[in-house]
Amino acid sequence: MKIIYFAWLRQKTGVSEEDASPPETVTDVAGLTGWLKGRGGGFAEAFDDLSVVRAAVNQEHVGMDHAVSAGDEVAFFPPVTGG
Amino acid sequence: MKIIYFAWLRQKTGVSEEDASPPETVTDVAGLTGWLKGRGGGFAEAFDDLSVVRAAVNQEHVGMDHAVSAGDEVAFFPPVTGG
Amino acid sequence: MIRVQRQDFDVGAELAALSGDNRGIGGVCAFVGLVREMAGGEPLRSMSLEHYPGMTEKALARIEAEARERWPLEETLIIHRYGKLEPGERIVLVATASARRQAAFESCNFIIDWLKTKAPFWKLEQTGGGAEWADARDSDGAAAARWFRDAKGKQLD
Amino acid sequence: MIRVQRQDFDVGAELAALSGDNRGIGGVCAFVGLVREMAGGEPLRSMSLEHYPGMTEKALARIEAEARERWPLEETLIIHRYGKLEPGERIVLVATASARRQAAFESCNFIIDWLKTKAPFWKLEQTGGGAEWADARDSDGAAAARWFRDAKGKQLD
Repeated sequence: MKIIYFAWLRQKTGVSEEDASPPETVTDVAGLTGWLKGRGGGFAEAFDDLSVVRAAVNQEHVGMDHAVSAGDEVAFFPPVTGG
Repeated sequence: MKIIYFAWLRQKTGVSEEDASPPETVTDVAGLTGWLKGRGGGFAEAFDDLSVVRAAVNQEHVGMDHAVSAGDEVAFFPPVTGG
Repeated sequence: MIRVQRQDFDVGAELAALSGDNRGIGGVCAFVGLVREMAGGEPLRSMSLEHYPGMTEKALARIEAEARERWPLEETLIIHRYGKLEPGERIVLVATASARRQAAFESCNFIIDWLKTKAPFWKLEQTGGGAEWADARDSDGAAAARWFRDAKGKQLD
Repeated sequence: MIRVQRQDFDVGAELAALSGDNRGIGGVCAFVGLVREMAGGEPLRSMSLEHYPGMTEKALARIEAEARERWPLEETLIIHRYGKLEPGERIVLVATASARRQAAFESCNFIIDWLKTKAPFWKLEQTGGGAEWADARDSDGAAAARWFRDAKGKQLD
């Protein structure tokens, strides 16, 4: 699973992109954030308040209950501020 | 009184601009159209259907009951179609 | 700013001049009206735009002032052409600049809607069937009427 | 058409290319977003726009397609820049062309409203106090929400 971080999530985690293999118990976005938070440090900080975290799976906006699996590209970012 | 005609009112009357001296009984725009219509010919035709005639006095849109007097610039034209 | 002119205008240059050095502008909304190739179901060869010199400028300045009263605008521009125009040619440019985009959109839309019913221009359309004065559209009256009430609910003429 | 690019764009040239030879266009509505000099009450030195390559293009293409489904549009254009930008610089251009002006206005407004809440861009603002990620505005969410129901009253995400 490819995981990408943008804006302050990238800064807090210190990672812009990684290949990760979460355990089989991680089946949705919420589960993934929990697993990442469990790493502690900047990851715990980045995923501390999920109300300001948005996710995309395979480049589509999704909710926290959206399924994730091994081949997916998952991105985490704050609410968008373009335009 | 200066009277100006635009678009098909100019074409029907055959006049683009004239200096006119209507009688003192002409006190408003409606009265003026009646007097002009009384000239017959193209003028009668131009002012036959007042629902498609608009007026300005001193370069301001006005209603048919607006006063007119000797020193005014009065214009007659169809509903506008710019833009 | 108001301009009534026979010649064409350069949209990019006009918009760049509109913003100028004003760093308080967050959004510019522009509308460009073009001559369509069809007029009342018939192919249009050309049109002639007649106007009322003097009153035109007054009417446009009043519409611009009304827009500036209703919305917090940094800059406004109305350019309207007259004379002979062919399909594809630019007729009018309205541009409004504001800190906020919604003010720019609404005021630009307001100006073109009011211009369509209040600025003294008349189109003579030349088709294969001859020359005809364009009819005012009911939809233009309805579009202008949307803006008849100001923020305080006061009826405006 | 969608373009995501670091470099500036020429509004006049883009709008001329948008209309091209399409004589069915009666009106073009354009919105240009500019970098304002103030950010959260402090003078802005510059901003850096980060985006999600790949997803950005998909998101913009989907917004454009949605606009074309909702309004009878002849042409559409979205150009969005990324990278470092200074006050006064252009960020985004949205332009829509239609036979009718109201379709052009509404669709252009719709595209920028949806872009503001759906396109994956993030602004890092540099002021005298340091660099801060811009907060999403509630007003942008409200602006986007105005368009959540389509003509058939179907709820859209």
